[in-house]
Amino acid sequence: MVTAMVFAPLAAASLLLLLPANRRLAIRVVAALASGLSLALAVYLCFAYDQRLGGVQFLTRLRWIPVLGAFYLVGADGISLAMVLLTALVLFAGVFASWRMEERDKEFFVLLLVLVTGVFGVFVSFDLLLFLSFYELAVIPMYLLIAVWGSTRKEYAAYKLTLYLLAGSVLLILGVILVYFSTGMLTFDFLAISGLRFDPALQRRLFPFLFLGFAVLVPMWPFHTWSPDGHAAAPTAVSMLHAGVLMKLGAYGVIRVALTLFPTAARAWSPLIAALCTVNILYGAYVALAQKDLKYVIGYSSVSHMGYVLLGIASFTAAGLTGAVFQMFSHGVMTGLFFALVGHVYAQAHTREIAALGGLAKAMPVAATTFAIAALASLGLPGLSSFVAEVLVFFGAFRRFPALAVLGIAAIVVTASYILRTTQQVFFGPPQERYAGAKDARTVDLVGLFLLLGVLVGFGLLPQPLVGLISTGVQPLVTRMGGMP
Amino acid sequence: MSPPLHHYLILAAVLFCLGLYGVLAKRNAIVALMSVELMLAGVNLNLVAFDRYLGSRYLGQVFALFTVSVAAAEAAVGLALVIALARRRNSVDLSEFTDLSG
Amino acid sequence: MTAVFWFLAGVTVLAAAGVMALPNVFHASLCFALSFFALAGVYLTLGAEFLAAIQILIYTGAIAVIIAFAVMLTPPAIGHSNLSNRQRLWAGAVALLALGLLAGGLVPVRWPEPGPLRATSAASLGELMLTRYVVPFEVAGFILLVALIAAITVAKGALKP
Amino acid sequence: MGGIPAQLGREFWQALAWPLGAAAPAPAAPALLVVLPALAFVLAGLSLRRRPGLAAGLAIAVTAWSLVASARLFLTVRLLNGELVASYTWVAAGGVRLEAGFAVNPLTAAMLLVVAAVSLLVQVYSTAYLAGDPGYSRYFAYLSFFTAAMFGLVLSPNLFQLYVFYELVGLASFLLIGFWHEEPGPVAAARKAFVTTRLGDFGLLLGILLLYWHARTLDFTRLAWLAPELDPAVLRLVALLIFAGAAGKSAQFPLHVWLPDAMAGPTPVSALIHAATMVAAGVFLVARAFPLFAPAVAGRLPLLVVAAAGAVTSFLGATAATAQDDVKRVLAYSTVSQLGLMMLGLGAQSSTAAVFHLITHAFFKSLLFLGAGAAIRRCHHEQDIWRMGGLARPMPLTALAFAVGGLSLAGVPPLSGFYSKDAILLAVLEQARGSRPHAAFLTVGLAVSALTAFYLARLFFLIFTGAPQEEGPVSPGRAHRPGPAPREAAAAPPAMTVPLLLLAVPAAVLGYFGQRLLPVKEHLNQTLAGGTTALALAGIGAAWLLYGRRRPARDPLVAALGPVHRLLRSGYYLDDLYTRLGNYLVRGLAATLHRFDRTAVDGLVNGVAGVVLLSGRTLRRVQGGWVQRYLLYLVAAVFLALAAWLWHGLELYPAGGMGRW
Repeated sequence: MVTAMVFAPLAAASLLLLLPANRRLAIRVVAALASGLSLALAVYLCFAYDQRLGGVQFLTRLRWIPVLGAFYLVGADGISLAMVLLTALVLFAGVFASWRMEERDKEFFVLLLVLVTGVFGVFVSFDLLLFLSFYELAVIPMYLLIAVWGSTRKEYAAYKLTLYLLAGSVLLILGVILVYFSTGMLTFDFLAISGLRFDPALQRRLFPFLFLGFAVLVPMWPFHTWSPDGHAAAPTAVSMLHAGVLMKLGAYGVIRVALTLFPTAARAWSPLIAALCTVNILYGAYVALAQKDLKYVIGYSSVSHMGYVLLGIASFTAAGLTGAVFQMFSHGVMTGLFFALVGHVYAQAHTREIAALGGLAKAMPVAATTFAIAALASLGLPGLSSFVAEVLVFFGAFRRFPALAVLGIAAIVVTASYILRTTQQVFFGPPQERYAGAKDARTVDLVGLFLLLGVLVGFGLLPQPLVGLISTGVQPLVTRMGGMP
Repeated sequence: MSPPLHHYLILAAVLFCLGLYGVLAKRNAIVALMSVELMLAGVNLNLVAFDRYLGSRYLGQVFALFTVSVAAAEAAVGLALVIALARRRNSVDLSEFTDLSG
Repeated sequence: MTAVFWFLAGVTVLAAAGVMALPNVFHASLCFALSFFALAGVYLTLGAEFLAAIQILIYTGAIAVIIAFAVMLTPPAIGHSNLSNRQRLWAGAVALLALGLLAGGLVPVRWPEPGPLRATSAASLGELMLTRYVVPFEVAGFILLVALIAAITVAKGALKP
Repeated sequence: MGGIPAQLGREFWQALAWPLGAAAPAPAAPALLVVLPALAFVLAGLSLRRRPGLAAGLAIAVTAWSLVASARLFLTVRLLNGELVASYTWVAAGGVRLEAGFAVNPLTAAMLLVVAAVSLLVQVYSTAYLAGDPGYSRYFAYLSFFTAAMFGLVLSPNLFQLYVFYELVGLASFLLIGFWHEEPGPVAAARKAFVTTRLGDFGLLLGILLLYWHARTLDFTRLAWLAPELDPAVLRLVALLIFAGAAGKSAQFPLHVWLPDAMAGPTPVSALIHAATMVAAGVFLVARAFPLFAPAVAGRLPLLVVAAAGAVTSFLGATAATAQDDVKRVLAYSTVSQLGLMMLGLGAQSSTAAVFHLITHAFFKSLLFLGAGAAIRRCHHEQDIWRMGGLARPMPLTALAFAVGGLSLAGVPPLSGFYSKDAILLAVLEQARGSRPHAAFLTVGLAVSALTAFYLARLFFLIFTGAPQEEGPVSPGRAHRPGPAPREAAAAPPAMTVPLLLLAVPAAVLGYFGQRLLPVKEHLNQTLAGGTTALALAGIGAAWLLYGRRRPARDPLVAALGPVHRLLRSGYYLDDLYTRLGNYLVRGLAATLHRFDRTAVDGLVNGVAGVVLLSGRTLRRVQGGWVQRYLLYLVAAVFLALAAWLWHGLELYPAGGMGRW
């Protein structure tokens, strides 16, 4: 089941390769069907997962490279499922957001689907080598997608992004190899490795490799500058996936690998991590305030919001970790929505300069409303899922690092300031003559938009189903770390 | 009396390194391609030698066969590319192809 | 047996060196064929007759021939001169370093003694390929097909303008 | 099969029918108070965009239902003399359990009633005020949203849910202030309101976190019970933080600057949200969390801070109100001042008096706003009182209602304001025995009484008496707003006058009855009552001398007070101060950090990561595009790494890695 979900996009990608490039509708339908199938399977898995039992379920284990002790070992626990669901949602919405892609659309969809296979794979692999393979599978298409279909300094951004991510991967690969040799079992089977307790001294030496490798992707300050550039340059669907999902790979890796394997070291390092991610939160918010390009605002807001994820992780409390994963989910949905709308605005107004935009609400009321709701989610308004996430993170963080938490929470004021300023400057104010002909979001766009919107509101009003699911994944981790409730 | 295994391995290493030098230092794309084939041959020799000395039930030989077929494919595509380049640029000098300059 | 090996190994290495050193690319391609011919002999000393046969068929037969064709199809000015580029000294240094490392790492190891020399039957190889290794076999076939089509497309596209 | 949905449906209908006479108490009725307006919001916002009449009808019907339900709840609670409470787990993760539910007790039931009543009247009034506006449906959707959020806030059984709805009413306020979103003024004001109140909410959230990890519960009932056992030092901090939240929403100094600007929204909105209900939420919050403020558990400091903030705000607001020319700004500063007075009451340990004043204030202040709105509409959205005048003749009913509201607020007996204001002053007086700060507060309270009467009388005289003013050019930007045709001389339509008259009734008599209905402990103090009445009459008299007897061409106070008048007019220059502070600190810091990010962080990290090669000549050399050079680097790196590996004595072929195949 898990395997089917992971490879549905890849199968669709191969199918697309066989289709002639001028069958444009067929290409889109295949992509939409594949992403729909993945989404349906992801939803099914969330329901089929037995929360009372907990742990990793739906395991499939095949011998992959027996010589190395590497397996094709996939499964899912509460954290994986939340991330898988997020990926499927963003992919589905992303396919619809790129419906009107014109240049080399076939190759675009193929790469998009390959990328998503990698992302799905990372979330469900329980074998370190498989994990790394899927990870690279996700990173490489990103380069092409940005370099070929991007805008504003796309080569620079793609180049920078790939260098940063590969630098991160180098650390990861080194870390994984070191882990491999230090277990004495010569296996990549994560379930087996995570059963071990590593010597604290060893943990302290190995933790930085894995943590930094993933933190670059989160992105943690000061390794964040690739991300706004990447966001800004990428085409709409890629921005959605990039900010919505790819950044989560980092945080997911921190939780899944670094924290699970090296709880003692993580605990020792956590004050530093908490301090850095507080910088993330405040700094991202302040820098967002000074941006002039719409996409950069969202990009830096992501830096800020991902800081909350790390803060929740560093809190080492069940509430904080649950909040962190929930924040990953809701931030993904929210930024997906943002980038879909920014893409729409850019397509209609041909600029993303905030100062040049204004009064678009008259020409595109639906897009404006949706953007406003995403903006409200971004500033953590109750009733939308980000609020639940942030509040849980705050509860967790406040318990362990009250002073840092206060600084982090203070950012909600700055966030409100820049988000509202941006929304108002783009959509409100006097309607401008030159945008009178701009079109509102149409049916095709609405499919993705409303789906994401529904998720945002739905889990905002009734978060417990997802929170419960995530908790089952977080609980064993907290027990293992000897963290606080 | 068969020669010891490391004789074969050193022969393979020599072939590999000669090929490596060619790939790095030759201006003619065709020679560079031949050098790649030499490197592959070195690897192949390793496979066959290990197969014989470690008793791996033909795994090495089968692998070598696959390598040969892939090498053939690579040579075909590589040479086609060389010819295409030669037609377009009227040159097969690798030092002149610097379009990927960053 | 050892003497045979030494002879074949010498021919292989000298011919390979010829590929690097001969000023005329056409001569270099002939050396290339010779080197692979001798290498097929080395395979024989290892009891891999089938592989040796394949080696001769594919390399000295097919690849050497298309290389020769390629040499003739490319511009004569450089096509027939085997020049080295400006980083040849560094390249040589790196290649020597590589050789030193590989050999230095190989020699001290105590390698296992070989068992009795048995000829490989093509039949058993074929059986293996179609049973245990059938998936890689099919994949290799597919790759060959793709490469074939790709080679034709690329070369044909080049001829058009 | 179908058990849960069927039961839900049954409960829904029972609860819906309950206020209309069904005998059995329906447990879900309070929940419907939130759900129904929320549904109305969704429906009116989404599907009724092209049918404005239906949207308004739906909103009004829902609010009418809420009013009946609130009334019935109020009676039930009084009859039971207890509390209806229900609480369910909303989110539980690890050690954090957040609950949602409702609690109906006399305090909350009274608030429900006020919110429902004022909402209903304002909605009816709005049908006329906004007739013809292109955003008509949207307006009613927002109003329904506000009603839902406000009910949720009032019904909250715990501090967390209260925070949730606190933010949501903030959103409603944001949306409605910025309702005319095509004009820059309202948009900026909306943002200012939201960000400023959020500053307070930030404090509230911190208070909640601190309290939760200390007491492990946020439930009001349980907290009241637990409070004496908790650490007083922590509780003091918690109380101060909660007050920060209250100060943001209830426009207390120094966070009050957003309220006068919020008048950029439609006038009925100002009446409902920025005068009657939402701005009182801060007062309600402190009253609800009052056990945490008690001197016995948290020390004297929190209540002293509350009282001081209230007194300062009250004085600032009242003085600033005397110097404004925009009718809505006068009323806004008046609201600031009255909210300060309520806080002063809370600070004087009398939450009853504060809530009493909150309730009466809701009626007469919304009455004043609606009356002002009618006048503004009549003058084609002219808000400058110096360009109005003589409106008593064309709109006598409005003038009458406005006069009742004004007199009530001024504290003239026997109108409502008199009773509630005196209750507060009495509480302060009782505290003042033996406490010097409270003596000062009492003086402030008395001064505010006189000032209030003065500025309200000024307002009334300038708008409703004297000769009608020439119709000047309509202020730019407001030309498109709906209103009567230029030559139309008719009085306000009944949809506007009827709510005015209906509001005038409680504004007049609620004080007298409320004094009996609500558990107001304090009895009238003859001396105090006489004193405040005299002060109020003195204020009115002064205004009559200056503005009523003969209408001056321009404000005599400008010349008389000089720079002091400018100070008052600008609201003590606090706005300018904040704007500059904001520009220098926030924007400046943001810009600096942005540059820092582009140069230092980017550069440093790139450098540290060994990717300095990204730029300049090094880049040219490394990234020459010459593939063989790349390859050379790659191979050299691999073999050098290998050499390093061997150098450290590691085996190239570890025995463990070479298994038998």
